[in-house]
Order: sequence, then C-alpha cells, then structure tokens
Amino acid sequence: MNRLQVELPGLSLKNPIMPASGCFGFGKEYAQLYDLSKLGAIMVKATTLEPRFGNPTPRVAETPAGMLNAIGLQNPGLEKVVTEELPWLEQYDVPIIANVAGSETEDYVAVAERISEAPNVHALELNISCPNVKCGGITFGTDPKIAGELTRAVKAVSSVPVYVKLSPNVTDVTEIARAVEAGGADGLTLINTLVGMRFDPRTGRPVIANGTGGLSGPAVKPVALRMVYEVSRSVSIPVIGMGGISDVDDVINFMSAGASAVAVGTANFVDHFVCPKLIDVLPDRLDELGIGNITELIGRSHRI
Amino acid sequence: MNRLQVELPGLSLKNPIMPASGCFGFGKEYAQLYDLSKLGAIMVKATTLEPRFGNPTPRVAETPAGMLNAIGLQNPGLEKVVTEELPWLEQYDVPIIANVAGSETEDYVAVAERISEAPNVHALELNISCPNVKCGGITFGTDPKIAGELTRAVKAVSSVPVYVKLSPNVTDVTEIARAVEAGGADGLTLINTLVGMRFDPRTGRPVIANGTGGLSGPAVKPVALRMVYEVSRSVSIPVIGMGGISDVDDVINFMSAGASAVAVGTANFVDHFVCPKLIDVLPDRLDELGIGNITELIGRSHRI
Amino acid sequence: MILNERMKVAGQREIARNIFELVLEGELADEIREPGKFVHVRAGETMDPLLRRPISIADYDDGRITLIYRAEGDGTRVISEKERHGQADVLGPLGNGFPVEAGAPGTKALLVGGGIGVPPLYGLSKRLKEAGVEPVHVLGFQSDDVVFYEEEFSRLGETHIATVDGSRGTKGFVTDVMGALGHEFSVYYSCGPLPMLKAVADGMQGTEGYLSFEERMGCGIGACFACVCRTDTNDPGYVKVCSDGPVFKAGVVSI
Amino acid sequence: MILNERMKVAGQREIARNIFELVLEGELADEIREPGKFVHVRAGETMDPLLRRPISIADYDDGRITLIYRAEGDGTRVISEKERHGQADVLGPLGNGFPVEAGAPGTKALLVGGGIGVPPLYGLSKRLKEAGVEPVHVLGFQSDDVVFYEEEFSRLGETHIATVDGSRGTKGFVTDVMGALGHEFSVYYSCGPLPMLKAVADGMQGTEGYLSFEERMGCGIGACFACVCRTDTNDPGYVKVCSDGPVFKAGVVSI
Ligand SMILES: Cc1cc2nc3c(=O)[nH]c(=O)nc-3n(C[C@H](O)[C@H](O)[C@H](O)COP(=O)(O)OP(=O)(O)OC[C@H]3O[C@@H](n4cnc5c(N)ncnc54)[C@H](O)[C@@H]3O)c2cc1C
Ligand SMILES: Cc1cc2nc3c(=O)[nH]c(=O)nc-3n(C[C@H](O)[C@H](O)[C@H](O)COP(=O)(O)OP(=O)(O)OC[C@H]3O[C@@H](n4cnc5c(N)ncnc54)[C@H](O)[C@@H]3O)c2cc1C
Ligand SMILES: Cc1cc2nc3c(=O)[nH]c(=O)nc-3n(C[C@H](O)[C@H](O)[C@H](O)COP(=O)(O)O)c2cc1C
Ligand SMILES: Cc1cc2nc3c(=O)[nH]c(=O)nc-3n(C[C@H](O)[C@H](O)[C@H](O)COP(=O)(O)O)c2cc1C
Ligand code: FES
Ligand code: FES
Repeated sequence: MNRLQVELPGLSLKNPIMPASGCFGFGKEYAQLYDLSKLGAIMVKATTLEPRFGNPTPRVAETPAGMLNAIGLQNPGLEKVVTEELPWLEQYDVPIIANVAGSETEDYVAVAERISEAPNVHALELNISCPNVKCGGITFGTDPKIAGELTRAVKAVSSVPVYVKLSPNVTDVTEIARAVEAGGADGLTLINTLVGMRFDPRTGRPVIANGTGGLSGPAVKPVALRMVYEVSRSVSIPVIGMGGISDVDDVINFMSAGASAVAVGTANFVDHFVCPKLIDVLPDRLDELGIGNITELIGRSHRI
Repeated sequence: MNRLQVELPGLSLKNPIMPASGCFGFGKEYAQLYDLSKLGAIMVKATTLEPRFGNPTPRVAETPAGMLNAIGLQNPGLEKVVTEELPWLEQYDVPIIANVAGSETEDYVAVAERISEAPNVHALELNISCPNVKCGGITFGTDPKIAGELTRAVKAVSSVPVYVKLSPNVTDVTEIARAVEAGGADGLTLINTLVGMRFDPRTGRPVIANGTGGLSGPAVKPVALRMVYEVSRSVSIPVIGMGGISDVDDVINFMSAGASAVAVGTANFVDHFVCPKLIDVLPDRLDELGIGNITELIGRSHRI
Repeated sequence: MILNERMKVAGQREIARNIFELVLEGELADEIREPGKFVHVRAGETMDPLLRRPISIADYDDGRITLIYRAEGDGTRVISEKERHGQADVLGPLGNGFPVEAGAPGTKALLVGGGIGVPPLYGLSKRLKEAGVEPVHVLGFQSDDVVFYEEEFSRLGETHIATVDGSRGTKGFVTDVMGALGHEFSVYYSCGPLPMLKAVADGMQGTEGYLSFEERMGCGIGACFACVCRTDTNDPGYVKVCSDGPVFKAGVVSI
Repeated sequence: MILNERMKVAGQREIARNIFELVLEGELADEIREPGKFVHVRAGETMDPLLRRPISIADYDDGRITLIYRAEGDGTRVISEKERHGQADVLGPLGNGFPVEAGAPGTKALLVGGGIGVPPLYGLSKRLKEAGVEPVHVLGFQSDDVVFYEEEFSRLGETHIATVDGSRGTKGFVTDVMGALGHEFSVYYSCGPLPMLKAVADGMQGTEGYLSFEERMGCGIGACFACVCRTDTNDPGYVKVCSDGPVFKAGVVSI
C-alpha cells in the first residue's frame, strides 16, 4: 500500500504533489533535472486555440516573499500542444492535467474537446481566473453565472473530468465554487494569482509592462489556505490546493485545510527540485505527525 | 514652504506619514519612544460604542513577509476614548483621525457624532472593512449599497470630514469606492487586511483562535498598490494609501499610484521608529528623484 | 528608557541541543533595572521573518546582556546564526520583571522554571542572592540533552532538576520535586509553560508568588492588543503581557 | 548538466564601489563548457528575497567559478554579505554562452562590455587567447569608481576604457572608442545594456557578432516564459534569454 496515494476524479495520484500550471512549461525543462515520473501529476501550461505571444516584458517582478507575473498565456497553441508537447510527455508515467484557456466560450470548448482526447491527459483544468489577459480570463472567474455556464459547456465535450481553477480576486469564492459545482465540475483548483502591482520609484511607472500582474508565492499562502478551507467546506467535489506552497508543512496544512492534493508553482523557481524533495520527505513527516495514510489529513481541520 | 505638506479635507498634514489604525493604540506607547508631534497625523485604534474585549488569543501569527491578526476591535469604548484617550493626545500638535467601528448603522452614527466633536479629531475613518468581527464590519465593506448608505448616515452627523476605509476582500474595489463617494465620503483609506489563515501542522488546526485573521505587512503591498491605483483613478476624492509600507520608496510608490498620503501599520512592530525615520529621509529621497514638492508625486503614474 | 539598538554580538554558543546563549553588548544593558524583563529581537534584515521575537533577559551586567533561547522556528534559527562581531537589532528593555524586594533578606525564595522559562530565573536568582535572599531552584526540562545552566544555578543555591523522561534528575515534573522540598519560602517565582504555572501556583497557594507569562506578540510595547490575558478582576478585565507583564503577581491573570 | 549545489564561498571582495567579486567552489564548475553562461543564485535562506538572481560566470577553472556583480537591490546586497567558508545556493550552469570557435586563430576579436556586462567577457577573453585569437577590449563604465578588472583584461590584450563622465579613459561611450580603433576583427562579442548592444551591432554591421542579453527571469531554465524577446524571424517569433541565450548571434533578437 502506498501511503501517499490519492484517488481523485480521473486522477490516480501516486502522491499528492504536482507542479502548478505555468510554472513548469510542458515539462521539458524540468525533465533535464529529474525524472518526471516521480510526480503525482503535471499541470501543464495554459493552452489556447491559437498560439499566443503573450505580454511585453518585463513580465515578472519580485515582491516581498512573492512575485508578480504577467506572462499573458504565451503558448504554442492547441495544434502544437497536441501534436508535439503532449506526445513528448507520454514517455513519463505521470498523468497530465491540461490547463485550458480562452477568450470566449467557443475557444474553451474547442480546446477542451480536442485536448481531452490526448491519451495522457487525465483531467482538464479550466483556467477561468487568469488576471493577465484582456478579454475572457478573469471575468469568467468572477461571475458565478458565467462560470457555471462555461463549466457546463466544457463538461459537455470533455472526455475527461473537468476541474475549474478559481480566482482569489472575488468577494465570495464559495459562491463561484458552488456555481461551477452546479455546472458539473468534477473538482476545483485554487488559488490562481491575486492581482497586484509594483512601481519603479524613479519613474513612477509600473515595473510590469502590462501594468498589473498576478501575485504568487509564499506571500499569498494565508489567503490561499483560507480559500481552500472555505471552499472545501462548501462543496462536495475535491479541491486541489495551491498558493505559496514551498515546504512539507505547507503540504500538510493545505491538506488539513481541505485540499485532496496540492500544486506547487512559484517555489519551482526558487528550488528547482522542490517537487521531488517534497515527495521524498512526506513519509517521514507523516511519521513524525503520527499520520498513517496521507488521505487522513484531508480536511481534518473541519473535523476538530 | 514645507515641501512635505499635504492638504486634505479636514487635514492639514505637515507630512504625509501617519500610523495606521490598530497598530498604534491611542499613541501612549509610542510616545515613550518619540515625539508624536512629528507625525503627519495619527489614525487611532477603532472605537466602538461599548468597550470590547475582542477575540481569544492567539490573536496574531506570522506569515511570510506578513502577519495575521484577529484582535477583534478590542477597545475601551467611546466614553473612555472621548474622556481619557483623546484628551491625553491633545498635548501633541498632531491631527487625529478617529477610526469608527460598530455592528450596526446606529452604533457607527452614535460613535461618529460624539467622537467627531473632540477638538483634536480632524477626520473620521469609517471602518467598514474589519474582517475580524462577527456582525457588521466586513459586510458593510463588501456591499456597495450598504456602504454608501452607512457613509451617508455618518456624514449627516459628523462635524468633521469622513474617510471610508475599504476592504480588499472584494471583486471590484472601485465599485465600493464609487458608492461611498456617492454617499458623501470626503476621502478613502485603503487597504484594510486580506482575510487569511495559518494552520498548525501538528494539530491541523488554525493557529489564530478566531480561525481566520487579517493579513497585513509587506506581503500585501502589491495588492494594496494595485487597489490604490485603481481606486484613485475612479474617484475624485483623495485616497490615503496603506498596506505593507515600510521604507521610503514604498511611500513614493503609493503616492505615485495615486495616494495623497500614506499610513504605516505592521511596520511599526518591526521598526518601532519607522514613522519618524520615513519623515526624516523623505526630503533626501525627493532630492535624489528630482522632485521638489511631495504633492508632485500624487498619482503621477496616471499621467504617464 | 526603551532603546532600539544595534547591539554587538559578543558571543554565541549552543549550550544544549538547540539551546543557544547569546551575549550582546550595548547601552541597552544599562537601562535594565530588574530581572525578568525581556527584549524584542529582530531576526534578519529582510521582510521574512517579519516580526520581532520576545526573549527574556537571562542576565545583565555592565554593558552586556545574556539571552538564552531555543532555536526552533524561522526567526530563532536566523538569530542562532549570528556570529561574534555581528549585530543584533534589539528593542528593550520591555515589560515589568520580577520584584526582587518581595523576598525578605534571610528568608528562602523558591524559583521554579520550565524549559525556555528557565532563563529569566538566572538573573533573578543572582539579584535575590545579592539582596540576602536564599534562592532554591527547581528546573524542569524534557530530557537530559536540553538541560542547561545546572552548574550556574547550583553556584547560586540549591538546585533540583526534573526531566520528563527521567534522563537527568528526578523523573517527572517540577511539582514532583516541589512536593518533597521541605523548606519554608517567603516568596516564589515561576516562569514556564501555562500548565506548569498553574500547577506551581496551586501547589504554593498561601505563599506570595510571581508568575511570568508568554503570549504571541505584535508590537511588544502595549499598542496592538495582541498579547492580552483575561484577569480575575473586572476592570478592565484584561492585562497585556508585554507592557503590564510579563511578570504578574499570582492570582492576577486567570489561568 | 545543470546542478543545484551549495557551493563553498572561497572568497569575496569589493573590487570597485558596490562591485563584488565572489569566488565559489564546487562540482558545478566542472560542468561549464564555454564562457558566457550564467548561474542562478539564491540570495538568502528565507522567503524574502524570493527569486534567484541571474549572474554571469565571469571566469571558471578547475573546481572554481568567479562571479562579478553589482550589489544594488535586495538580493545582491544579501549575496554580498556572504563570507569565506559560507555557502551559496547556486543553480547552473545555465544558458548558452559565447562561441569561442567563431574567432579564427591568428585573427583579432573585439570584446565590448558595459558596466555589469563586462564580467562574462573576461572568461571569454581568456578562452579566445588560449585558442590563438587576439582579444581587443573596449569596456565602458559610468565613472572611475566603478571600473573593475582593467588590469586583468590588459594582461590578456589591448584594453580601452570609456567612462561616461570621463573620470577614467576616454570620456563617452564604448562606441566613441570603437570608432577610433583601426583594427580588423574577424568577430565581435558584446554584453551590456540594450542601447549599448544596439549601438555596437550597428557599428559592427558586416562583421559576425554575438550579443549577450538581459531580461527579468523567473525560472532561469526556459519553463516560465518570463524572459522572452521578439526575434526578427517569425517562427516561433521569440527566443527565451535564459535557455536559448543569453548569447545570440547578432541579428537574431529584435533590438
Ligand atoms: C515575554 C516572553 C519571554 C520569552 N523568553 C524566552 C526566552 O528567554 N527563551 C526562549 O527560548 N523563548 C522565550 N520566549 C518564547 C519565544 O518568544 C518564542 O520561542 C519565539 O518567539 C519563537 O520564535 P521562532 O522563530 O522560533 O518560531 P516561529 O514559529 O517562527 O514563530 C512564529 C511567530 O510566533 C511567535 N511565537 C512562537 N512561539 C511563541 C511563544 N512560545 N511565545 C511567544 N511567541 C511565540 C513568534 O514570536 C513569531 O511571531 C519568550 C516569550 C515571551 C512572550
Ligand atoms: C543572463 C544574465 C546575466 C547577468 N550577469 C550579471 C553579472 O555578471 N553581474 C551583474 O552584476 N549583474 C548581472 N546580471 C544582472 C543581475 O541579474 C541583476 O543586477 C540582479 O538580478 C539584480 O538583483 P538585485 O537583488 O540587485 O535587485 P532587485 O531590485 O532586488 O531585483 C528584483 C528582481 O528584478 C530582477 N532584476 C533586477 N535587475 C535585473 C537585470 N538587470 N537583469 C535581470 N533581472 C534583474 C532580479 O533578478 C529580481 O528578480 C545578469 C542578468 C542576466 C539576465
Ligand atoms: C509565471 C507564472 C505563470 C503562470 N501561468 C499560469 C497559467 O498559464 N495558467 C494557470 O492556470 N495558472 C498560471 N499561474 C498560476 C499558478 O498556476 C498558481 O495558481 C499560482 O502561481 C499560485 O501558486 P504558487 O504561489 O505556488 O505559485 C502562473 C503562475 C506563475 C508564477
Ligand atoms: C494588529 C492590527 C490591528 C489592526 N486594527 C485595526 C483597527 O482597529 N481598525 C482598522 O481600521 N484597521 C486595523 N488594522 C488594519 C491596519 O490599519 C491596516 O489597514 C493594515 O494593517 C494594512 O497596513 P499594514 O500592512 O501597513 O499593516 C489593524 C492591523 C493590525 C496589524
Ligand atoms: S504585543 Fe502589542 S500589546 Fe502586547
Ligand atoms: S526565466 Fe523562465 S523561461 Fe526564461
């Protein structure tokens, strides 16, 4: 029995650790560093129908214990992802979660339909929460009605379970969560980035060329934990938690808050081996905490 | 001519630096450390109609580059504030901004009416955004209609200008800003804290006895800057900016983003002399940046 | 007066497993008037870790203070890396310490410490001795490897060690030792975890006593209301550990 | 192979105002095959500063690398406090460096550096010299007090300094010096601020050249798309500075 095993819709995870979308490309770069088969799953970079160049640079800026990014969903487009990136990943024994983005419902549907048929794509992650693109993106993620409808439309065409990625930039995240659950979502992933800015004191201008960027990293962890806690208590579909995770106790805490698995984003830039390290130290930490099976952690804060 | 001078409704500030509410009590403790007359103004601790004990402890927890607090508006109540705390502060040449809190409109109105008559209270700060109290507080701050009405009710009784303190825990902060402007607010202050949590990996429980707490400190600065930027572009009343300010470039950046003055909260716990230090170094930094008068900074990012 | 000083690190050494003794030099030392006060130490220079760490003044002397602390979390671990000739950003002295004058010369005083509650009792013991009061020490630890300052305390007076696992001294808690002491005490002083303070206060009912409390802190000077404890009296019904304490007369704080 | 190593600090010194030379020891050094690659350095151990800092490998040798950098912001200032016998968390070697083989033995190569773009040219110059190519250096700085390695470069070949304020060498920019050189070059290499790269490339049109670029980075290995630059060709229309560069043949990146 593998005590790190977690079963989720579409995903049989040998451990609950996966890199978060946008922080791991399509895996090729990190594959130079370690064996990707070690990972519980991989959330690959957002894919849109057409190739996108993204935003002008600078696209990233450091903030206290965090960073801003405004990549702007740069990606090679559906065709290349399906014919080149995903087939390349098939050499690894790891389920892929495809992050789907678009400007309109039709885009999401078209990408979802095709990408969900790739043999190693075991689930979709609907990105309705990217703060860095002009149309679509975040408005889908802040209006419960639109979010629910988009989920329904994508569910209708997807051959694999659909997870919806929630934005933290809302008054009540549980409202959106319930709406996408009602729309048929199989699971939720949260949080995406908080909208933030940094300025250059010399010029008075924003440092990020796009003006605003998405805040990620340890700085946002308290907000992410709170939202995972709130959301997991208000829906009955599983939650994959993320936002600032960088050490093993973060994993424990997100799961205690209600996550069934976790994703690691920004920390991959700080310690490029963070994912395999977390997987290696988890069993020892479970021993220290007197936890037999990792699933015992899930939502334990709700029970006490 | 004092190049740090800023004129705001009710407030003639010899410099734009003031301690933020809740981080400075009613001034007595910091008065042991330096002369309070040095400050541009003081935002004193939230005052409610009746004395409040606040939440159980632990009430604070550290987070990466930030902290959570759930003090729960502990304060000695209107009577004591008006008869003891404020008169004591009269010995200093510094305008006081009284932070007004309550559970219902009537509480806010009662506190506002009486406290605005204190001779050294030059403005009110309506706290419609405290995340740490059960009723009132944050709901006032997340519903534009209620926020606007509360503002109107308080304006009707206040003898001094009314600033409304906005919550960052909303989908669209400009919507609330416009609503309270329409309600007659003379200015805005933002941001209050973001709702967050921290867990104890051993027990799986929240570290803060209250469960959730308000996140403040450098971690939230990018969110605060973004909201100051957005809000100051969408209203025509002045904004006092805060959220993570700890060095002189933070002051420059908040003003560039659109703030007319700034408040310093959490940083007072890290460097107890931060406010007078900022006031001392501001002129040199203005020189380095080639800025004559500090008011030239206000909203300069909007103009480029 | 409360100073914020970049004190000079005169020395730092690990005196038991993860327990460090840090000696700092600076003017702040000369502002200390009684044992049991604390300082608020900034760990690093960046924004993480952010908050200062409250640490008791274990001892103080002309121009020097000694801190003894456990390096456990993010902040204390950074502090433990400070090296001789380096600096430490210290705010203090803060709070109200132990009243040495509560012990009448010629009588015995009982000092009961647990774990990282032991350090401030060292400075207290020295001052009691100087004032002609005979200190008797009961010090509780988890296990042998985290015991510290046994010799230093022994030099000042009778010293009993208790460890939870029995690996040094009496097996059990400080109260197990206290029961068998058979002295008369004019006053007792205690610092340690809350359950210990409660047990000590219960066991010493009838004797004048002073307890030093711990609470999570923000400002450390009384401004933020992070560190309040309820009191048994009603007006205002609470005290702040940082500025009203950390030492309170037994019976003041509800435990 | 890319390693993530806690390298040993063999030495660090300030070689000009706020310019530090840091020598590190470790296995990573033996993975470097060409000059102009860079490493990604973690400043501290806590979460602030968070991101790694990209720094060019100025020189490398058996088991050692030399970094030369300006301590300016939060991260580099922390790095500049590292002391001998301490450690540095380094990821590398990263990216693609300068092709030494582009210079034909017996010919001259022009190396043009500006400010903190100068360091990687040092390792390049050494390798060119070893390969029988004669390096000629034109190095631009703001002012006298931030000039570094003039002697080291002079030992390898003809070296011209330009300072903006004229406090050392020629007053003006590197291009002011370049105009008056009167040599024939088979190849040129350049690293420095974008306007300088543009001016150098313009001035050297017709000669084969290699330019090293800077962009804000996240991952440093090609995964995050932070560091893209547009190219003059259309498929895919961009390059990543971290993994496709930082060195590109002149003409590839749109400037
Ligand atoms: C008045 C007073 C005197 C103290 N004297 C000593 C002493 O002499 N020696 C010693 O080893 N310890 C002492 N402590 C406890 C010491 O403050 C904590 O162990 C320390 O703050 C923990 O910091 P960390 O970086 O190890 O842990 P972290 O887990 O990183 O701390 C996170 C946050 O929680 C706070 N915190 C964690 N544990 C405690 C605690 N037990 N009490 C208060 N705050 C806590 C920290 O200050 C910090 O803000 C004292 C506490 C108080 C209130
Ligand atoms: C491939 C490459 C090689 C480099 N080689 C050198 C070198 O050999 N010597 C040297 O002094 N500098 C070099 N730089 C520039 C160096 O990376 C920055 O000066 C440094 O990151 C600034 O960090 P800070 O802590 O001083 O500033 P901060 O202002 O604290 O930096 C904040 C953030 O912005 C980034 N940043 C700031 N300036 C730059 C910049 N110019 N380029 C890229 N990122 C930046 C930082 O990495 C960090 O993420 C190189 C940059 C690149 C991309
Ligand atoms: C550089 C960068 C690029 C990102 N790109 C995407 C993306 O394409 N799709 C997406 O859903 N989330 C994207 N995210 C958000 C992350 O997946 C994650 O939700 C967020 O960063 C919070 O986690 P962290 O704090 O661990 O980084 C990106 C984040 C970063 C830092
Ligand atoms: C301990 C603490 C207590 C606070 N109490 C109040 C309060 O009583 N009223 C209020 O409006 N804001 C209160 N705040 C919020 C601050 O005034 C400020 O808006 C917020 O902390 C962001 O600024 P900072 O990051 O500089 O701390 C409190 C913040 C802290 C940390
Ligand atoms: S720590 Fe702020 S009041 Fe005690
Ligand atoms: S820094 Fe991430 S792709 Fe270059």
